[in-house]
Amino acid sequence: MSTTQTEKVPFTAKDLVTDQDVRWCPGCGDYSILKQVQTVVPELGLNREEIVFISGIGCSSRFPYYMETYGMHSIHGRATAVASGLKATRPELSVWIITGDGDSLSIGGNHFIHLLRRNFDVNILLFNNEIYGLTKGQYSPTSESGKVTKSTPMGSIDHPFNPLALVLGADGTFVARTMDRDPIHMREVLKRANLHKGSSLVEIYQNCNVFNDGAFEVFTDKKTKAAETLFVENGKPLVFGNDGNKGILLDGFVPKVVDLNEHSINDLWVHDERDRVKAGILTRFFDEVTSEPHLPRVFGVFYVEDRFRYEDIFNQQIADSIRLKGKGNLDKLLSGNNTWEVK
Amino acid sequence: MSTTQTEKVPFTAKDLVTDQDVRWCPGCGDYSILKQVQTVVPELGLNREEIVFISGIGCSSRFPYYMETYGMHSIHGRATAVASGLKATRPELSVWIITGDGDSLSIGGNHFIHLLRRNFDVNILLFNNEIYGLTKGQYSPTSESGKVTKSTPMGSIDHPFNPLALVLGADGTFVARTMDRDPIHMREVLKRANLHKGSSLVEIYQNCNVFNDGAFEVFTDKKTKAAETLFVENGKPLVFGNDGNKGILLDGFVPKVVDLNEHSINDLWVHDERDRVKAGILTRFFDEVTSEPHLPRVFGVFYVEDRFRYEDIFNQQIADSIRLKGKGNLDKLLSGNNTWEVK
Amino acid sequence: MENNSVIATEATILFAGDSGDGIQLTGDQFTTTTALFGNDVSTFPNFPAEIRAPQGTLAGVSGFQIKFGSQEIYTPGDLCDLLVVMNAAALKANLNQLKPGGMIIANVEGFDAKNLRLAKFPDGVNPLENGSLSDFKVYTLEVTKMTKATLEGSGLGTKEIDRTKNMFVLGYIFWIYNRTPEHTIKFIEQKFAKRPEIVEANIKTLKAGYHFGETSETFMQRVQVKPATIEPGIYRNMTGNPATAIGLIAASEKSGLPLFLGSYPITPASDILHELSRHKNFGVRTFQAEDEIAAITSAIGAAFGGSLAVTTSSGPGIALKTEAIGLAIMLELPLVIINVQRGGPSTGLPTKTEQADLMQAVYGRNGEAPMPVIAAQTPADCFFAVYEACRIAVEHSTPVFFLSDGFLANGAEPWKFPNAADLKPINPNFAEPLPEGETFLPYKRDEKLARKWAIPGVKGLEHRIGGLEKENETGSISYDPDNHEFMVKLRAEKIARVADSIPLQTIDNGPEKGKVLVLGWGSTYGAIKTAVKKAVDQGYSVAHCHVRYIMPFPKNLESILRNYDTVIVPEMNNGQLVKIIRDKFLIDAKGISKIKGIPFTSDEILKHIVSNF
Amino acid sequence: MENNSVIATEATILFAGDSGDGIQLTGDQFTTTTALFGNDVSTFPNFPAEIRAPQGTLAGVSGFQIKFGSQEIYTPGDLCDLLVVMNAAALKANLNQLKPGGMIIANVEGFDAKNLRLAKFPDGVNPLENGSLSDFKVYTLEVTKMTKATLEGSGLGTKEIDRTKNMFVLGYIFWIYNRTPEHTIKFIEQKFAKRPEIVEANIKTLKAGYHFGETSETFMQRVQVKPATIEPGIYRNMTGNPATAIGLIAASEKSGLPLFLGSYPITPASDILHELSRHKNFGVRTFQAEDEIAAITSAIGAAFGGSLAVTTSSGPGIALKTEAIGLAIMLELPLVIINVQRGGPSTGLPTKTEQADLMQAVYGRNGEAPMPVIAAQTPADCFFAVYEACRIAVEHSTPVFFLSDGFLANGAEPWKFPNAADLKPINPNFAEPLPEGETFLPYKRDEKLARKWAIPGVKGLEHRIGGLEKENETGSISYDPDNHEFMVKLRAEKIARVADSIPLQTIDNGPEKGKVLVLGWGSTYGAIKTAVKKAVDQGYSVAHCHVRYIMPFPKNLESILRNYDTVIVPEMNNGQLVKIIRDKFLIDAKGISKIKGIPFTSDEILKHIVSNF
Ligand SMILES: Cc1ncc(C[n+]2csc(CCOP(=O)(O)OP(=O)(O)O)c2C)c(N)n1
Ligand SMILES: Cc1ncc(C[n+]2csc(CCOP(=O)(O)OP(=O)(O)O)c2C)c(N)n1
Ligand code: SF4
Ligand code: SF4
Ligand SMILES: [Mg+2]
Ligand SMILES: [Mg+2]
Repeated sequence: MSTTQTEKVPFTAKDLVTDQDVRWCPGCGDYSILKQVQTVVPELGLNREEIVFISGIGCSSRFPYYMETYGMHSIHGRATAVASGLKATRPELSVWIITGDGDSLSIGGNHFIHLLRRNFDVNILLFNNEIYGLTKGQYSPTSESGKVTKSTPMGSIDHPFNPLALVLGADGTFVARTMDRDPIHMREVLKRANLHKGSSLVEIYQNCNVFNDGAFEVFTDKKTKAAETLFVENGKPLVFGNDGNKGILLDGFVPKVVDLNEHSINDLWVHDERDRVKAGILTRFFDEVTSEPHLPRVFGVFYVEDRFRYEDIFNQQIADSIRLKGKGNLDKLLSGNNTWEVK
Repeated sequence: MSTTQTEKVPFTAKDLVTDQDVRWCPGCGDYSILKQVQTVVPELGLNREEIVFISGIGCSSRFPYYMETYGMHSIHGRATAVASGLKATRPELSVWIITGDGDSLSIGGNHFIHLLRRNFDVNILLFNNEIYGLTKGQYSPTSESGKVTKSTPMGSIDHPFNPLALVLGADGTFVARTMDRDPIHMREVLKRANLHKGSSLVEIYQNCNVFNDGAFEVFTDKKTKAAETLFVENGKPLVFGNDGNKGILLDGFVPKVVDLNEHSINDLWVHDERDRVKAGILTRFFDEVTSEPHLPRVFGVFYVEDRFRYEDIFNQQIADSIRLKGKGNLDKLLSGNNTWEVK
Repeated sequence: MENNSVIATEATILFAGDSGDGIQLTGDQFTTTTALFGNDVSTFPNFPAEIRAPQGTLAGVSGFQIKFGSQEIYTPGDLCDLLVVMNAAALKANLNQLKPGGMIIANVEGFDAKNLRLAKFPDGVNPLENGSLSDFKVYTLEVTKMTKATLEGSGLGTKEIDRTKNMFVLGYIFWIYNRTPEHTIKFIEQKFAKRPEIVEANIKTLKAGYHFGETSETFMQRVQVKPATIEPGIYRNMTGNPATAIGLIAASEKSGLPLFLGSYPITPASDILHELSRHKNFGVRTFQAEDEIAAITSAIGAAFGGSLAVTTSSGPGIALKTEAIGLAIMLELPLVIINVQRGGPSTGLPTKTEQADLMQAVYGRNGEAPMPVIAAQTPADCFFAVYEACRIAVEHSTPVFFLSDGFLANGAEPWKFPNAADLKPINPNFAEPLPEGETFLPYKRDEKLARKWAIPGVKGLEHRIGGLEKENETGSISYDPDNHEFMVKLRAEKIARVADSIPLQTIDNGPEKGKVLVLGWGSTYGAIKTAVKKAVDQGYSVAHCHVRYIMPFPKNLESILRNYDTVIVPEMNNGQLVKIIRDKFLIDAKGISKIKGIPFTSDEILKHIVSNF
Repeated sequence: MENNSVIATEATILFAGDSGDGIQLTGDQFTTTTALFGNDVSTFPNFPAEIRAPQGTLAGVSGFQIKFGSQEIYTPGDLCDLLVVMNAAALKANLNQLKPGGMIIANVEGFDAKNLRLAKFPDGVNPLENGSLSDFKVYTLEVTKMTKATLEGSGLGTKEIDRTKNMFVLGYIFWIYNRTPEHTIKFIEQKFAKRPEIVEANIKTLKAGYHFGETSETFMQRVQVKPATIEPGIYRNMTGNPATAIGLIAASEKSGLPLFLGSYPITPASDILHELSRHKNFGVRTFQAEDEIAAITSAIGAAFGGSLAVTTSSGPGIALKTEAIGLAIMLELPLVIINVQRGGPSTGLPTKTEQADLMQAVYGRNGEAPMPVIAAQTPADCFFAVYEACRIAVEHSTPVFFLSDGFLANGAEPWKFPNAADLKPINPNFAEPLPEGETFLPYKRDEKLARKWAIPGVKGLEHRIGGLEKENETGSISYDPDNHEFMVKLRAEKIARVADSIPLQTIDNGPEKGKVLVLGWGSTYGAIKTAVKKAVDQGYSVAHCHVRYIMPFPKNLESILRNYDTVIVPEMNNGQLVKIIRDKFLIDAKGISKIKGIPFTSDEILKHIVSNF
């Protein structure tokens, strides 16, 4: 059965809408993500049938049902492993993994880090709402410690993961962060993720307005966004703040917020997507907003690295083996090298 | 049943030997580790009955059978989780986790990173032989890519984990490396690990002389050891090489090997165990020994951080709750707040 | 008042509306009020599967069923007499739960064009108007309008006013069933103590609903259900999941063992974790693990350390624990594994109930890995059943499966709770320090074949355990062929001997010998009990036997089964207990299946009983 | 030569020594030689549990058993006629495998003080000298000394000389059984082609052993086992795990589906991974996953993408796959799950064999989750059985369990391998692109109730699947109660209909009606077959029926069972198939258990048969 389709048939965001009612809570940040993905996907030069969305379990993981492509709503935490098997065997497909902070970092943590080190060419959209949404509000591995939830009436005890630091520690090759409330930025980041030849991890801050409302409000609210967020771009100095009045410079290995009225923009740290050490420092911009002075939260593409993709060598070995040994002959395999005849 | 024992009864390494025959292959690096642990443990000021060794499955995980303490040989990959439950409920015990590179980084990767972020006060000895020993020689998540093993006749495809980088990414609070063939160093590192109040991760390079012989030979062999290894000590400059003729300095964020005949020792990078960024750079000293010039492999304590321990707050909440609400009264719990009488 | 009322021995109401309509609270209030009045009562909520599905949609419908009576009530699960619906979707989703000729009270404002569209009625079709409900008695109310009118000038915003509209309905239903709103008034006063304007508004609306009944000229037939003759005593309302949580705490207190729960959230088991996490002053330690494997293995670690260790989950989560359960069996440590069953297979129907994990509990592990299996039969019985699970785990040094299900977990009933002092003692089997020079034998056994619990910290009992086959008594690793067979049989015999410490099976209802025996387990208890009572009343030779201990069975179960010509086994699965019975006793027991995510009604079972005559 | 020999119809030799002694190679060479000579033969290696336990210890003993005959041989598992031991530990560990009156050939140098101590004989006790072996015929050899003498002046070091000593023994055994060393000489020449001095040394030692027999004045009784009348054809020797691997490749080739294996190493299944990874030129893709869950879920991903997807494991690893198997059942994708069973429970006895995972395969999942279960019965049969598993998975759109065990995995037998062209076709059930405007219904079914396989890349077949309950045909999420029951029964019926595509059950041996039926499954085949043959020869009314298809059973199984007064079911577990039989057919079948990590001998089964008369 041949499934390769070379001719490209354009389609629109509307063609990606399925016949299923979208069943997230009204106001959920997931709606915006769905919208941006449906907007971006038609622009990627793919045919609809070449695209597969694979998710685990969680509110976020309902996503594939709303995309008129191939899709699988698998089991909790395993989307990454399912996608690995699919991408390994069908490298020509465009594979997208949809996962939540619980799905990918709690139960699915192991497959997540293994996928990253193997560098399958997939796009992972990690909907981080810092809560378990579907099970109605327990803390997640990204919830801040001390958080009071259904399962932690006296506050959670867990020190949370820093997801992007973990991704770098697992040798991820594309590391980015965006937010549900900034559609333009999200679309840009999604496009970059898709271009990257390897595992692209996009953490998306997503508001769960029912169980963790406002978790990212300081970053998304117009009133505070400029002062609390830093949007990095490759080759550009780290400038942020109202009217871009602030910047970040490196004092040795320590990032410092400076006032651009007092400091020259030329002294600032210039973002270099290829520098893993500096990307590591950016992932650690996690100050409490209440402390003064404090570092802004970083958005954009932190880090990009070129590394061989698992599926390329996986399939290359097959080709090499056929070249070296000839295409397998079943009768020869059945007989083996040591036979005898009984007459 | 009271189990607290305050009076300390001294014991010796010999008291730690069990009646079980040690069943590793003759020549296996595991023997040296057992020896060093049996040597160090009596020096820690603990009673034997306060000590618990918990392992998963693998050659290395046979370890608890050879320690005359409490112990559990659990299931593959889960020693970290078993230990979490034990330490959470019995914080006064000294809990040691014995695990292999497959046990902790392959099947057990998730519990491993979660234990680290929670920072239970346990000591994890990761016997890294870069192979699956017990199942007779398949590549592991730390095997170099391209490795030919039973399951990878054309070479493995996986890009390996950098275990210590992963540990830092998971917010580990004590990160160290030592080797089977350097007993003195191993004992020092083990003692430091034991002192740390939090999860202490000690990666031990361990030779599997049957399935991966010589994997660490350049680091352990007297002929090459000095030139290929760097033993870091807090506050000391990074010096290594035959007669300490070489050093490492930082050129911006990039480590460089320099000849101390040409450079002053004062220019060298001075090790600071409390600097996570620099510790991160040290974990990335992973050059091929064949490339020239190349960085040496690092041994010693890379990083130490003080952070609250899970079990402390876990048990504090119990105490706080009793203080606030009074010790639970079962009859009150049974009746609840809304009762009625039927006469 | 009662003069206008018909007298009924029981009544069933189903409240249904949007998840935002306050249906659960309405149901709870009616339940407590009628229980305080003296009725026996049984309830079951029906949550929407979606977190918060869009308003007005079928997916967003929330329901609460209550059955109450002047006689004993065993199940909320039958068809209802009165269906109260706040919108069109609620009607559509629940009409099949209404008895023929039953009554519908509908909020007409929930049947406007938008709501009808959301409920997927065809364009222009309004069921309240097109005669499709002619088999039922339909009453309509303009709830929103009347609530607004009631609170005019209260100074509250539209949203806040809207939120009180369930009180109007509740008041009206109180009037119909001759119940006073007093208890609810007290409840409102407590709940909103900090916002007096909200207290006032709610009480006003509640009373308005009640008075609407009195003053309006509806031809509504009021109903009176007299107090039941219930065993005297002090009662509380009890839901299955909290009952399970409290049962665990009670076992912890009575055994003197600190309670440890390792759990990962999953519907419908999460509430046990939530409940237990609120009782830290009992020394309860709850650990929300990274997954189900860590949940159970952390519990195994805690058990090794001397805690009463428990893990809770459902469906897919229980499946993930399979390997570690095997380890616990080999370690012979006490451990309680709680499965609040839901619809399967795979993710299945997470919010629906089912009993399809029995074979998994009994047989679903690699190797010969027997363990006790205990099933609760009513919401409050979760307390006793899980208490027994703990007792067996601790005293017989074994992991124990405790089976509940979604129906028990969320269903509720009045409970004549016990005194702490009256609970069976639980005696941990601790190993004592040995005389100098003696070697500790970790796998030496007592007469129950249980091994001793030697916990770290005790001098002289240092020992190692693990998942490899062990030598008898010493617990050392052994590959000896005869030892393996010996140990497999020993572990099996140990579980078989649990039968010595459990009560003999009794007949719940009906003759000791007869034509038909209805054999049940788990949450079908109420429906079977009701059905068998009816059948016995109608003169059929039928009895009801309900097994709580499934592995091992009570010793006399076989002789009981042999006292009847026919054994039928209703289960909310495709036939599981029936397989075990047939295998064990070679009795031609017949299964009755209902696999719909919803409980049997007693009439369904009654029909099956009767078909055997 | 033959003149001095007794003629035997069969003979069983057990070679045993230290893992470093080259026992496996010795066994392999004897096997091939005697198979080439024309005997039927069956072999089984017995590896030490430890990686490389210290030399000379009991834990380090490695064994290789071979049974060969001039009649058909079905099992290597019986007691042996000749026990060849290289050291004291080998004797101690294997003496219970020797027939009363059997022969022992012992290397005396392996019985020095050190070796005796390592084998844990009491101080001063040497079994060769203390008369404890008086029930057996004991012959001693000084193997090391004679090997050294043979290679004096060869220029080889002591270590290298020592490594050839197994050749001396092999040569001697060839002489005893009247086999020529030719084949082995060729083998040595090939294997060490690059080191002529080693070739020469080995051949010299081999011949020395042979000539030692001829020239020495031992009173050794030589034995001649004549060629068997075997079905004519071309044969090869076949071991279970490679047979499984090759069966999978054959299914891939015949179906046109690329093979994907997701696996995590585990004893005794790893060799299937190893073998498959060597056949990349068949397009075989092997993925060593991070754990068993990733192994099976990656296979599910590959199945979704159109591969013939397989996952292999054992014991604890299979347990971990439980949740994902449920998903595969819900997705209704083809998937083959291979369980090479080992001793349990938990980690159990990793290197020993057992059949104790049958109930788990049939019932061990949450929810109603039926799937086909197929069991291989001999090493070579692994090929056909796994091929069938693939066919059923692909054509019936379902995951399938394939059960092998440690005994089959490592056992070997001559195999008259098939031609590729003669293998049953396997027809994937691909969905074809639809005419413009038609909607694809992913859960629409064919007459087998299989759904179509719509793989990504095909335009117009875009669809979503998942683990939640699905609406019939559309596959959309459905919480509808009636739909759920319908789907549960539909999935069950789909599996039941597999019975339409499998062969009817046959009687392997014995009368079609009679007194006793021995019903077996899996690797007990050879032992039962041998036992029943003997019993029939002795005039007993007994037959042998061996089920390969356990879920569903062949349609005529029940009627076969009813043709006998008694059904006995020997299993290497505590009674599992027997439970299913009793439940399904209400036949009072009796289990016979052996749970020792080692196979039944035919005599053990024969005794049970006879005890029924
Ligand atoms: C094996 C298993 N364990 C637990 C669950 C219950 N469960 C479903 S989703 C979820 C967590 C959801 O959190 P997240 O991944 O952050 O997704 P969100 O709902 O927040 O988008 C849990 C615990 C399950 N479905 N399967
Ligand atoms: C659930 C499960 N899967 C697989 C195995 C088989 N197994 C045992 S140890 C092991 C890997 C051992 O490697 P490592 O952890 O590096 O330990 P080493 O033997 O090298 O010390 C594997 C795959 C098992 N016992 N249990
Ligand atoms: S619970 Fe939270 S994450 Fe889930 S759908 Fe609702 S708002 Fe979104
Ligand atoms: S296989 Fe390797 S790691 Fe295992 S005991 Fe032998 S030498 Fe050590
Ligand atoms: Mg979340
Ligand atoms: Mg290893």
